[in-house]
Amino acid sequence: MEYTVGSIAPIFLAPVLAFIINAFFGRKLPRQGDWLATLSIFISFIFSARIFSDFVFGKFATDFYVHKTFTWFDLSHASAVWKVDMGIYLDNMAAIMLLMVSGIAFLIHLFSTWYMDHDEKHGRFFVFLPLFTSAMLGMVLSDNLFSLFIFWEIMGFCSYSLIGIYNKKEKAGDASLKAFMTTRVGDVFLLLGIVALWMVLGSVTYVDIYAAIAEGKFAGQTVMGISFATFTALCIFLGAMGKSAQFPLHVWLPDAMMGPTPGSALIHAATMVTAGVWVTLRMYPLMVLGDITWFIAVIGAITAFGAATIATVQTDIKAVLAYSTLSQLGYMIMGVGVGSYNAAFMHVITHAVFKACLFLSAGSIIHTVHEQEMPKLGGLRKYMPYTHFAMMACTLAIAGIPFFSGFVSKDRILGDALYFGFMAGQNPMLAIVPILGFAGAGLTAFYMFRMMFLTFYGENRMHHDSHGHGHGHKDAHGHESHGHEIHQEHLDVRQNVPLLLLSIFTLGFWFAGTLTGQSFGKVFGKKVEWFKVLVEAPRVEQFVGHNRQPWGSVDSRDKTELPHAHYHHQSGYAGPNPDDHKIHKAHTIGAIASIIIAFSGVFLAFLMYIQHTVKPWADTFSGITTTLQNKYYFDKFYIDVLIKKGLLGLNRGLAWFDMGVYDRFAVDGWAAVNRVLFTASRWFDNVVIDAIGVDGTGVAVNLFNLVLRIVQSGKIQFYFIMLIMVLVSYIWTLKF
Amino acid sequence: MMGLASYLLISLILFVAGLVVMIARKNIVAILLGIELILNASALNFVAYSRYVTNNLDGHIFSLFIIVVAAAEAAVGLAIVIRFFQIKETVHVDEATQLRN
Amino acid sequence: MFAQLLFAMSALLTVGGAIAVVVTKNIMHSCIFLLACLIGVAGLYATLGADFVAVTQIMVYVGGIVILMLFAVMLTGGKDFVSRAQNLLGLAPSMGNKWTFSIAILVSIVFLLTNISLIGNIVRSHAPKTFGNDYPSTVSQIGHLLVKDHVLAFELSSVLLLGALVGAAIIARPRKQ
Amino acid sequence: MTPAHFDGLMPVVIFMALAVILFTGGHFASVLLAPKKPSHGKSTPYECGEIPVGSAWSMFNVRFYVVGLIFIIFDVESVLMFPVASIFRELNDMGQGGYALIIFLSFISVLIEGIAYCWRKGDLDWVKSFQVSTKNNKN
Amino acid sequence: MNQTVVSYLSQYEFYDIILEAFGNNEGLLAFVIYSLFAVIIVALCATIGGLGTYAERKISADIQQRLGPNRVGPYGILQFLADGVKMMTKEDVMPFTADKMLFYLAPCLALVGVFATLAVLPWSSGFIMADMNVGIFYLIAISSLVGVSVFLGGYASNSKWSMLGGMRGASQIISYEIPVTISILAIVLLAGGMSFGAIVGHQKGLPTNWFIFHNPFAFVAFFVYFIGALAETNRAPFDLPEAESELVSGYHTEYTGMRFGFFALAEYIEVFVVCGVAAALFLGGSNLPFDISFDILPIQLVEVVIFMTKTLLLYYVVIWIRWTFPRLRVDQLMSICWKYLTPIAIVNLCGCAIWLVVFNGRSFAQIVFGGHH
Repeated sequence: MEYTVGSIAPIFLAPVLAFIINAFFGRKLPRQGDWLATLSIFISFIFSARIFSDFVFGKFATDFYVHKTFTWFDLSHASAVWKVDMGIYLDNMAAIMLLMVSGIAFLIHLFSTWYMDHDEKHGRFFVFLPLFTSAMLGMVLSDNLFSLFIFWEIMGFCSYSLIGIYNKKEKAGDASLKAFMTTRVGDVFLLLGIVALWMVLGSVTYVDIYAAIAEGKFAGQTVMGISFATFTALCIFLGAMGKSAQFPLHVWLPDAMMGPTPGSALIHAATMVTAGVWVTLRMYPLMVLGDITWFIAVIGAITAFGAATIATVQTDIKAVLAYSTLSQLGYMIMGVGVGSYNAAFMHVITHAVFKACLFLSAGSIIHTVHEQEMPKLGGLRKYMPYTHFAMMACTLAIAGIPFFSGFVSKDRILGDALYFGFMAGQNPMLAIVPILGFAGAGLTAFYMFRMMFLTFYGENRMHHDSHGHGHGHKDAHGHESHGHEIHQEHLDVRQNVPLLLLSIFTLGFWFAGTLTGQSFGKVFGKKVEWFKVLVEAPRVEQFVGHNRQPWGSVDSRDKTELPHAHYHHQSGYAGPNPDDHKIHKAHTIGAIASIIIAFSGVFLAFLMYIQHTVKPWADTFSGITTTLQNKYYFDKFYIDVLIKKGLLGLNRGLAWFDMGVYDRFAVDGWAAVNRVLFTASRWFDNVVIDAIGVDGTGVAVNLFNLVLRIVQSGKIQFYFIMLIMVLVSYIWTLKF
Repeated sequence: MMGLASYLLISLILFVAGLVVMIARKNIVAILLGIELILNASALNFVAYSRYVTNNLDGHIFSLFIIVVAAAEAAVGLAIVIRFFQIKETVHVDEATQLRN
Repeated sequence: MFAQLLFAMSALLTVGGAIAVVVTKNIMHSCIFLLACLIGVAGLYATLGADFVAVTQIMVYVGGIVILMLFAVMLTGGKDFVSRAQNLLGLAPSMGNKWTFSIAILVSIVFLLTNISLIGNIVRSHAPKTFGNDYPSTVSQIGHLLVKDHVLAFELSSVLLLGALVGAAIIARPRKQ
Repeated sequence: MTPAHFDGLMPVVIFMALAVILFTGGHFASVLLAPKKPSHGKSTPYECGEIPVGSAWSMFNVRFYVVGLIFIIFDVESVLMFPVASIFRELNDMGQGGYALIIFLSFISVLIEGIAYCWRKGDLDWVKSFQVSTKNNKN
Repeated sequence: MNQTVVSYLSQYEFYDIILEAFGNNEGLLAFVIYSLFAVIIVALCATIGGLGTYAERKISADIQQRLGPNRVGPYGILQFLADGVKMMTKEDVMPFTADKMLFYLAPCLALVGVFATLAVLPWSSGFIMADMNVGIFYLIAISSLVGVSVFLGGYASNSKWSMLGGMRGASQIISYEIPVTISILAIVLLAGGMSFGAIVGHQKGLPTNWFIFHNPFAFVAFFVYFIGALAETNRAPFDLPEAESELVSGYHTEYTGMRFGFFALAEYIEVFVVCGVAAALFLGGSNLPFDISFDILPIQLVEVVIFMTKTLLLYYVVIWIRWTFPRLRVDQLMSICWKYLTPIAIVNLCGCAIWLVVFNGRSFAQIVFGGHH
């Protein structure tokens, strides 16, 4: 393996080049330069494939890595070292990730050239798409948290632009703003964590952090009373939560489908949302050291289950997929939390494949029939056989049906979760993690098949609808009922080939080497679980006293030459005190349970939406349904309560008070809060309002207002005074 | 009389004068005057350190670029003030509340 | 002797100008005092041996910024001359009142005390070195620095100025009524 | 012998002082010699015999500002060009003429861009806004 | 700081003798010498300024086939003295609406700005008050005080004519500063220094060594400079700020007596200074038009005469132009500056830089006749 920068950098630079050319000259190019973007991603893919083959088809070694650095700037003066290195860090995980990102991005680009054809935003779309991909590739390549953060923010900006690409639509604008602002909350914490690490370690390079963990540099350091490792791990995980749309910060992701569907596919599948999981995986030793893995697991489990419940009542096909993304991200995060490092990363990859395929299929449907409300679809199987095939394969995968990739990865996570929750001797409260996980798995199977059945099976409800209300003007044109006739789908290279290619890789065989991923069903006689072998949590001791390879040098180390190179196999579980026997037991139980649960979910969906023998639960439990349709009122809570009533209200609070609108504030504001509490929990309503409500809360909020109103005065001179005061206090802290 | 301390003191006085102008005045043009004073204070510091501490000309370069930036800042700032006046018919800084809510 | 005299005059002009800027009520006079102050700073640069920076100070500030500010005052001050008949001091209320001034003075006293102690520290810790009494020409050295070490900043500053020009021209351009 | 550095600045100060002295002296002389018979009419601003209406400190055309703006940008650019220009010959003699030329011309090219932009956008046309009004008046 | 008049004189023996007399106090002696020369120069310039008014009237009379002033003294040559006395004894009127402080300050500022430029004017290779490293740059910078003073003069009067004149004047002065500065940059480029000593020293020898003949670009740059300088000093045909047929008298409408006199004096001296700068930058300055290898005191006087001759010839041209060309409109003024002079000046600058690199610093004449390098 002879690596120079020249063999790695094009992965990142080719899309950037395409971005620059498209940004400035895109309008002048034929087809507005979409072929250029696609070509650039293909170049990335070729280079990634080369790296992948080097890493994977070389000898199995888990701890081989390529790390090239150059000095970005050096402000060292005498004894004070102030130097920032940038570089490339490549290991097995990065190699797999690169191949996944570039491959899926290439297929999405290819699909987009069909999907965005004759769209008014065609050119602009192909400006941001390669930049987005390049940022993700750069993030995967980067060797430190600092450059990771830079690419992270570029991705944030690109997602903002892609979601709001139809900037004439107000909803799209709102959604993009929401995505941007919500992820910003997490990013602040991420930056805080990075700065904290920098302050203590003087470096944010992964290998330095690993080495510091191994050398025990974190021991005894505290920040604000809590241990430093916990603090930084928590900050970084909060950043990951924003990007990966975990439970309290998840609200942006469902709205992110406002953009074109291929853009959603890229955001949801291959790039942006996996960034959070990626940083959590990279910083896994820190998470373990900071002892927040249980927190990660709980957050993941809550997200996995909560999003799955919401997905069961959504009617928009893209919304179902969006919530399923949320749910699957929850599984990934849960997997990291329960110590299933390998399986969590595997789920990133498998999920990327089938979710990309699902979104592209949805795009294919939407583009063909111009309808995305599932109750208005149905019976599309006859018209769109290829799409149906691809989507069915992916649905089987995501539902966790054996022989498909989703089963392999999710089953391992659930098995580890089972161990984590019941057998590892942890806090019994943590049993909620596997319970929520399994419940979510069942729901996943249910809602995915609900979507399939509503969309592709049954009778075509589109014509009925148009017959119903379009009767008047239909006569003039006869057959043109709704302005658009469903055409029989033909095999189109750009439309169907990406779908079919992706659907091939939904088979679990590609990832596990066996049919099911479990030991029963060996195909080649011996287990070739390359994935399990290659990816494992970084062993921090390896990085003590590591030496860096200078930028531009040829790295001709062979894996066999490495002192650490050995066939290393360990269980998926990397948490504390693994007990192999118990783990094995947990996995067996988990596999059986998840198969049963998945099939029962599918069967339920079949009964409800094909046979119609069971009344859909949506009608039975209307109270819960309302709650679910309103997504647990999170959006309402954030926008109405936190932002409108809270943030803006705080500004004007005292003015209201003065003008005697105290009553109005209390009644209206509290009513808004009420509506949330009311519907979320009906039995709760008559008890609290009069007692605590009007007076107590109002006064408390107003007191808080008083502070915030002063701070948020909007007067520049006041801000300037604050600036000077901060400067003065900074000087004092410097002095003493 | 001529030493590092006296230059630092003069630049401090300049800075404080700019500070007072910036905080006390409500006329946006006057606030820009204050900014110029503050920029000059910092530039003076750079040159003084360059003469008395480092003995190279990097401080000169720095203050040169401070002057350049000050010019650009004044040009854009005053353009904004003029436009603001055309819209609001005042240059009172507290009237600039369009973006407040 | 002359050096001391020059320094004293410049310092006087600087400090006096700065204080006058603070206490003047008339914005036009403030601008003129600022001019005096800036010329004083140029004199201080000259006493520090920074001849090029000194002249640049005069060139940019006196020839450019102050005139631009005078223009801006004229473009914003004289409107509505019926109600503010004969008196640009109609602007006087917006030049601050006792409240803003007392806040400002409070803040500046805090800042002043902090910084005086800081300057004390600096002077104590960095015993100022004097590097001989020769004042070589700075122009060619600055030129070499601009072309060699700081060439990127040099080129980028032109881009910055272009940006400022375009931006300010767009903002200030007369609109079609 | 070489003079001390500040002696070179002495003439500047002396000339400035001379200007002030001359001004004060001339003023003083005129105070001594000139008659003083103030009257309201005399100290009214001259407007060709009309009684002035309103203050002269009124709003001006914003074009004055735009001109000032273009000026200050070019002024600052020329300031930055001075030291480079003054070592240009030296660099050329050192054999770095090509490098210096590239640096210098790329700097100037941005300057040219600025003037081209202003030209294109009509900021250099003084009477653009007037032409419309005069046309309207005639019709 | 390359050279001053003191350092020039100090190479002669009599300097040491005088130094003895001053008790070896170099600073004091320098002060005395500088003051002496400064007073001489100011007196000279004031006389030239005064004579300028006389010359202007006489030349205009010549051009218009009139007699001009001929009563006071022989050929009316003492007319300027009479004018001076008249100004001094005029009543000092100030509009009651005026801004008093600025009304006093404006002419003073003009005077300071113009006088300060005299400090670097190269009268001869030795008699140069202060040959700063940043000489020509300093001259451009400090003369921008005049622009401020014009604006303030117009503003402080609070008269509509004055205000209009002041605004126009200020914007005209700053506008034309750009082509002037860029033309000067071309010369700085060719001379490889900003001090007048270096610039003038570069043009030693035959007139073919003058910078105006150095290359075609420099030749054009001279005219750009000269036109720009005319406009910067508010001379006809660029005298819009004081266009008597439109603005009565422009920014000094309300000024009477001595203060008006100072404005006028500053203006005339400034014309002299820009002519001197043109002579020094483009026309060889105080160099004798042939090579001379020895340096004695009388040579300096000859050099002063040469410099004055060149300057006064240019001064004559200025007056000649005034009585030949009609006045421009404001829009023509601006378009000449921004659409003609500035682009031409930039092209000249680029051309000079390229010439310098391509022909390795040799002038046109050296290329054609094969001179030494």
